[in-house]
Amino acid sequence: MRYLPLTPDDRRAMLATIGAASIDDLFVDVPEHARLSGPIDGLPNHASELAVERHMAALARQNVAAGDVPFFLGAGAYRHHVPASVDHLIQRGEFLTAYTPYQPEIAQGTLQMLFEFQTQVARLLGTDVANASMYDGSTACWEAIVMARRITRRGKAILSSGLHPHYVSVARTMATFTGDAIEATAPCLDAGPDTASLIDRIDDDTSCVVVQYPDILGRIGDLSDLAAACHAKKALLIAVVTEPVALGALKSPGEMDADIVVGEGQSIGVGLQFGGPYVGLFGCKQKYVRQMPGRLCGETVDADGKRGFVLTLSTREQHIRREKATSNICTNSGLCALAFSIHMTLLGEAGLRDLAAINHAGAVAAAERLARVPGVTLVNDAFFNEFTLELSKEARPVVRALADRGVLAGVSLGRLYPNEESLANGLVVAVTETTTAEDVETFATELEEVLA
Amino acid sequence: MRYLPLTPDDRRAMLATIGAASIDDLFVDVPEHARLSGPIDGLPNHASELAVERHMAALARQNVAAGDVPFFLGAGAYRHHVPASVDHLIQRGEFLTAYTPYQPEIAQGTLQMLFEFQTQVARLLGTDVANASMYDGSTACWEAIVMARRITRRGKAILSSGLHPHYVSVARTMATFTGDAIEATAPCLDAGPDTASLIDRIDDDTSCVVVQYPDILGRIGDLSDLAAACHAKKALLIAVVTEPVALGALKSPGEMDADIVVGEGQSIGVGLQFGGPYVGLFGCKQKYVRQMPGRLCGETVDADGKRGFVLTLSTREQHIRREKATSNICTNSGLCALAFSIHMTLLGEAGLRDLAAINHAGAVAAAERLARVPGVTLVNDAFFNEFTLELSKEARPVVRALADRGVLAGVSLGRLYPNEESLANGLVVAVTETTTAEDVETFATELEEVLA
Amino acid sequence: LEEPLIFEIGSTETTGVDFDDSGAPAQGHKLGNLVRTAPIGLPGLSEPEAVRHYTRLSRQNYAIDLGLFPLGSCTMKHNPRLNEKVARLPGFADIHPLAPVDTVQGALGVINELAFWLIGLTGMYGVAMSPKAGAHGELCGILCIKAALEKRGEGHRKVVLVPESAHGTNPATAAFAGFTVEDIPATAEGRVDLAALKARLGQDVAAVMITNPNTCGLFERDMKAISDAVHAVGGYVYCDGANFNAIVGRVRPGDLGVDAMHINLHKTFSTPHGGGGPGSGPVVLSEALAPFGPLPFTARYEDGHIRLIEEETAGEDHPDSFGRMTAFHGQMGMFTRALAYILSHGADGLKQVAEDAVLNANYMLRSLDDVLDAPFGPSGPCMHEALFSDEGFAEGFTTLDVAKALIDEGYHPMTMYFPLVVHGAMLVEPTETESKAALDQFIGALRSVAARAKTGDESLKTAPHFAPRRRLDETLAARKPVLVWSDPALAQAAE
Amino acid sequence: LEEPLIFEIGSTETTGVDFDDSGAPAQGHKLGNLVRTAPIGLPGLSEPEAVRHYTRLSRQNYAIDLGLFPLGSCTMKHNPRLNEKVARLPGFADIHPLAPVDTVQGALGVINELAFWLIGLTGMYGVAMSPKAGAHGELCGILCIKAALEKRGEGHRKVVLVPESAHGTNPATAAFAGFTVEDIPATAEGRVDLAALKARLGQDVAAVMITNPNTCGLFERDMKAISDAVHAVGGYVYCDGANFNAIVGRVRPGDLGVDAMHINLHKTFSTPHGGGGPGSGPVVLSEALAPFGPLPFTARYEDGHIRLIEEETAGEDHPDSFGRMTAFHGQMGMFTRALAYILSHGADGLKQVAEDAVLNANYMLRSLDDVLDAPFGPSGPCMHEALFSDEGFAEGFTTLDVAKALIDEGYHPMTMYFPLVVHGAMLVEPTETESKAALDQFIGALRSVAARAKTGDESLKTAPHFAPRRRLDETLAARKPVLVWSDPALAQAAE
Repeated sequence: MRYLPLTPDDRRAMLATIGAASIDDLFVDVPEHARLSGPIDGLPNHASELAVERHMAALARQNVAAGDVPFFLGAGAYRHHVPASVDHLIQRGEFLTAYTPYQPEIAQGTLQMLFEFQTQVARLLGTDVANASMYDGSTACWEAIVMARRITRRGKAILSSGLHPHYVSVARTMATFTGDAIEATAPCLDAGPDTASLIDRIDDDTSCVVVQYPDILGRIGDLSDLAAACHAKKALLIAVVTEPVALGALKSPGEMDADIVVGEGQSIGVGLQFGGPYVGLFGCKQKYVRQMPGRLCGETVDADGKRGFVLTLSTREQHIRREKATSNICTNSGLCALAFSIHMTLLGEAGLRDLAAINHAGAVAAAERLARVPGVTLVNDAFFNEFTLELSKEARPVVRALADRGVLAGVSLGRLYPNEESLANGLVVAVTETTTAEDVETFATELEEVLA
Repeated sequence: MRYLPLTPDDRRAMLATIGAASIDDLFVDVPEHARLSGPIDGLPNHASELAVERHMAALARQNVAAGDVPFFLGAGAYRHHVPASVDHLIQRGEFLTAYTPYQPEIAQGTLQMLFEFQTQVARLLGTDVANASMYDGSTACWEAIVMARRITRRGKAILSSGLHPHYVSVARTMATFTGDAIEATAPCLDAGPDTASLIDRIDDDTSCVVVQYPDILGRIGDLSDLAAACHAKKALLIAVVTEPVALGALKSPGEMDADIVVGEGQSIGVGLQFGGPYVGLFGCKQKYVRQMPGRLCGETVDADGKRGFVLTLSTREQHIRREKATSNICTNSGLCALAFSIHMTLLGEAGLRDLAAINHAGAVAAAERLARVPGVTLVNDAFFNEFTLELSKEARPVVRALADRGVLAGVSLGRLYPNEESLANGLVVAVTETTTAEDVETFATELEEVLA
Repeated sequence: LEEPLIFEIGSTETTGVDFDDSGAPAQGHKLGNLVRTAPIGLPGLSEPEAVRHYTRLSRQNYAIDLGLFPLGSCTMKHNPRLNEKVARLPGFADIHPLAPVDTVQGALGVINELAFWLIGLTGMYGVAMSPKAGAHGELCGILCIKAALEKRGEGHRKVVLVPESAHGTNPATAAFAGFTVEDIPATAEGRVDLAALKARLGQDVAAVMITNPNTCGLFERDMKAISDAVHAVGGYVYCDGANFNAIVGRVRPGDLGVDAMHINLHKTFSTPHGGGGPGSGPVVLSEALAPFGPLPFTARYEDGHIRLIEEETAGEDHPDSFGRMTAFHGQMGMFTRALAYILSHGADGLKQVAEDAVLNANYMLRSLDDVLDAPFGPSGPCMHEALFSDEGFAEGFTTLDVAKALIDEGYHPMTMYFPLVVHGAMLVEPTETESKAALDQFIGALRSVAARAKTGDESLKTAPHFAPRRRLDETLAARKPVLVWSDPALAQAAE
Repeated sequence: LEEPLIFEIGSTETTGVDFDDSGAPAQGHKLGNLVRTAPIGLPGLSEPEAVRHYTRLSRQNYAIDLGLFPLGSCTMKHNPRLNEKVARLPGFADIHPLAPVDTVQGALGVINELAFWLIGLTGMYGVAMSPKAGAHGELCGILCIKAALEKRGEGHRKVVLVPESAHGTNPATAAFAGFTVEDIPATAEGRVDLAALKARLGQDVAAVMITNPNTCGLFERDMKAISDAVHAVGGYVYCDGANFNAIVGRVRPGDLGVDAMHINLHKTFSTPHGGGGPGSGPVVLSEALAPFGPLPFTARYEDGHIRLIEEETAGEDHPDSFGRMTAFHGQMGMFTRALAYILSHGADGLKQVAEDAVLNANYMLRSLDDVLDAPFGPSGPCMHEALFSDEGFAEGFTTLDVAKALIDEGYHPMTMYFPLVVHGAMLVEPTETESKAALDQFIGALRSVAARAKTGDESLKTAPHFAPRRRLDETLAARKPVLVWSDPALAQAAE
């Protein structure tokens, strides 16, 4: 067995040292009725690397890889080009096969990277501080709501109708059990976000307002007034960014005085991966740092006075606090954070701005082209790299028909909001630097035929 | 430009330090007429990683990857499964981006690996010593002929008709310039190799006999009598192994008293790669070690008495000896040698024997199945994982017809020996652990149709 | 050589990524009045500089690829490279979670096939695949229990019983879900006190959460009796599956009456730790709890086609689901790796995994129990990890000193001060992927350090001496947290 | 920690590779009487052990990924990871050299496209792609010259002129091909002495071999005059292209009258060195020499289809070819990498490559020429490498001492004792992929070591002190070569 180094001779010698007659003797504490004598029935035995690779490759071939077709899906997960060096570096055994850096003397590589990551994230989001990453954007969003409750000691969260419905769903699920009140509605196909309505609804019971930027329909709105309205009622503004590339072109939520900014970092370095693993970004104002969930890496010095890094403020965490912890989380998304950080370092500010500019320009061109297709109306006033089209037909079957024609055309609002008739004709379309002009033209041509 | 760290500011500051007004000042020694002012006409400018990857991937897709079809090509390059860990390890920057280990204090990783490689190769080939690798099997073969000339001070090499025709061609080419005599003929479709004929032809002018084992038609013959006959005339026996996996099942040439054994190591760890880079194996008897070409790694001690490794006997090499060097070679195939060594370490003796047994069993089964196709005759008496079929039709168009049907059916002798009418119907078929029973059945079925 | 921070070597004008000029036509924007004007402060490096920076950083880490990593309860085993390779196939790595279901049948096939194995290996009824990590899986299991209780109209059950040796996540999870946590005491030999448990059971108990094998490295002999007793009073049994690797292929938790158990794919099925995640924590469920599992959910229909159950179809196929725990399908990238690992081993190989893990741990226990106190050693064999205490160390010498001294011997330390039930606990888990030679070398090192702790060798107190850093001041870090870099020049100017 | 040899830790019974049982039916063999019976002696390791062994070994190497690698004439530049990725696409990595030509059009396309660039960048007429490395390429070029001479009936020309500063491969190659090698002297400023060369030219001269830029890091100003003079007497000009990276995109050797030049793809086009190969040495040829280039040869036909010229078609399309130099098409894996590198840079980027390489070298030269003797410094700017000598070191202190002391400063040493024309030569080539900050740090280190060499700091003589090994005894290794491992137990028993 290629992963098991012990030889039969080793096993015999070790049993002798232990003083056991057989392996079974070591499982003596397992009650008779629960012991299985042979391998479990119905499950196959071991296989060669060649056979496993063949099997997995056959499964992989049953999927349509985004790179093989014109591809326009977004809605919370974006296809970007990740430099080859990112994947090379994260596969170095010293990163890939290291544990959580609980022994900082021999984990400075991971720790320094996390410190750099935290700084990059805080600067990108416009917050004072950031943590060492969360599972993904949706769980980060929920943790932010819980954090707002801890800070404000209030139990009602108002969620923008532009917040990703899966994020809303996660919040609802969790709130069912914790007893929080979650106010959320489905969006309307308006040209702009629901800022005014949110401002109207903030009251003295409100712990936080959660707003996505750009929102699920790709719309973008100024958060400054909303922040002021929240603060007037002593509620927090939580901003959610599902496309961090947007912040290369747009003002950051932190600049507009959001208290907590969370995000899905998948766009930078991580890739699509059918939804995971991704990397949750989490930043907030300095004054709330001790209420943050998740791991934090901090700077310190060693016994010789040299700069070094450690995990810190772990008294918030479950392995110390047990039932009094700020969260039950005990992993971050370390390797994805590394991928994010390397990609961001390769981009740098200049590269991120260029990347954002190319995404936006491509989206503008695509929106204009698609809006010329008969039966298609562009919903958005403003957008970054994603926009919503209203079609003359229900969008779900259109998406399926286009998939049959080899175009992955976007995300239908019918899939995201199955019970909202008014959204059934909506289609969310994302355009990135990986989208070519030919892709857009193919999409437009095929769409015209399908809508005809 | 992503690979160039200097910024415009850096360049200005550095020119100032140098005392030059512009970059052009540094190219002052280039005569005016040879200076190009702008980028070269007709050549495109730089491209993004995304664009380059797309372009290369489009080219790659124009090729039929062996793994995607039933595949039976061999004739000097074999498709084997290489464990994923091999490719992972050779990509570690410390191996991939290191130079030739001329500074042994900071190159022990490469040097110890080469020492291990040499030992593995010597044991596999059955020789006393081995070098740190050559370009490939064909150049190793030629270097062995030159080495035999140096040792015997004779100028005639007798090449078996079973030696790979490309190896013969390389030897002929080089001999044209060096003045050696090369005796070589094309093979006949006999059941066994040409040992007896070779023995007859050895004379007092013969520097060496070169014999391939198994030979180009997959035939295998005992080398002991041939070695004795060579030694009786004070000539050397050079054995060539193009499929090292065979030595997991077959006696080694060294055991049968060959003086020099060379080989193509591509089967172990390296992969097909359209013919290169590959890795030449080169072993010989201890008494000829100082006449060996190529790099050698040797054991020694450091100033503290610790075991260490260095490149040694470099007084044979061109950078010291200039025109008196044993060869003009100044690279080995280091990274391929590493891949070979890692794969061989993963196999170990037990794994290599199993691998050889599986290859052989698969080939036996395939030969029996294919020989049942009407119009097909098996040429070989004995073989390892490769055998020759005589078809009822010319093989080249058959191979093309089968390729059109999605079967890469083997190497036609007509391609290897375009001028030998008698071989035109010959087809060399290789079977490895990557060949499935379904592949063989598909091949047989399609072959039957094409021959009908 | 010290490696500077990217903020100290990079510049906001430098980039390691090029774009094609054609990509950015100079036309009007659609960003409204939100165009970013202020600088962001993100330094860039060219590719050569970046590769060097991260390569150098990596070399300051210890890792499984460098040596034995005896962290008890963390299960640092070899990460096969095949798994990394298959996870990167474009058909897995480059597909969107919201792609039309017909275009991702292979991905759903992976989820389904892994689910088949997890159910088969645990003898359970169903599995929730989407939890993002072990702790998230615990939450999933507890939420299933809560949903089941509410469906039964027994939402009043508010107590979750947790053994004192449990992972800290167990009480944290229960508390997060609104339960009251009560401890269950342990017996002298390190197991749950069945009598005490039974005495506490009643109509207010929602569940017990038990780790089996437990955090002392022992199998809970009375597991079935515990389950029966809990079920008898209407409660559910949550099993923390962190240590499933010790029994995989040999014991099915379903046979012991477990209702829910999360499986850390990295521990039992070898997905890489990655310096702290990403994890993946699927939760196997009993027939009683399966209907409440979260969305999305996959099921194979009779025609072999795999269908994804999301909100729109849940009402029909999965009406009692408690809802979504995360945005998408879970850790797909970990599923492909875990499946490749499982297929590589098969049922026979996984059984061997458990056996070798237990054999290695017992070998460690018996090779060291003459120099280190093994509090539960007399109780019999351990499972996959060996527990020692600081009993017998010289005055003032601690488990921490032993741990830091091991660094100087070239090893990552074992888990320290956990479980809490043992003073100065040292929990050593070699895993099945260590050779006997590697174990012997580690045993030699630990014996030598233990001897120094017993004789009071002062040099232990200042270890490590040969690591990239000496002992780090964690108090300073926590007292005045510096979590982001700020330019010292700017900071100085501001003063 | 010392890493043992695989022979010391592996066993012939252990394997890190599994096979499927179905693969090996127990039937009769067809191996005649040649079944291997004797043991081979190949140790195996499980995958975890193997990964650890090679990972640990790798960490004893210095590499470009770890720091500046200032080896003059070796051109250690950054190796982009994109190139590694594309070379591994199955469409390139998993195709057979003898596959039907219609099934490998993309591979032939790569060869053709790279050939197009090499011809365009050098201003030459044709290119032989198959040479396996630079030295093999030299041989190819010289064989073309020999073939051309023989075709002209001038096989009597037996002299090849080589400057004394040439790479050792140049005379070795010429000698191997049966020529007599004669030195050409250098001028005081480090270039070929044109007058002396002209004086030696005659009807016996087959060719001159010149490295340009030369091994002193200087451009041969008189290159065109040399070519004209050689051509005037009926000889050919071979240019060693090892240093083409200094002028790529700015100067075309074809414009200077060169007839043949090999290009080390790893030096100019960044394919990885890999600890000593594989290399790749395509040879660009003038119109006069192209007809003699080796097989296989590729050509694009007017319909865009690329055809491979092998033995069977050479008579028609390439009748004067001197034949095959290697079994297959050359280093395809290096072609894909080099092409990706070339396309990434483009004509503008490659020009920048040359400029930055030259700028970095001159910056190095002028930042160090106050502490190190730069024999040709006064002649003007250098090209891509800066040459220093040991002039001014304290009595008994050598270039070797400086080199070994640089190891303790965290650097790989520069090239030592080459070129031979300068006493105690130190040839420093930073390449274009180093940042100014990296150069400044290295300059600081070298300044400090140079100062110690001048003052005679004895600690230099025993450097390195902080490397994995101290100075190694090379004499011992050569006197009694131990090239393979033998079991000390067996060796002792045999005595």
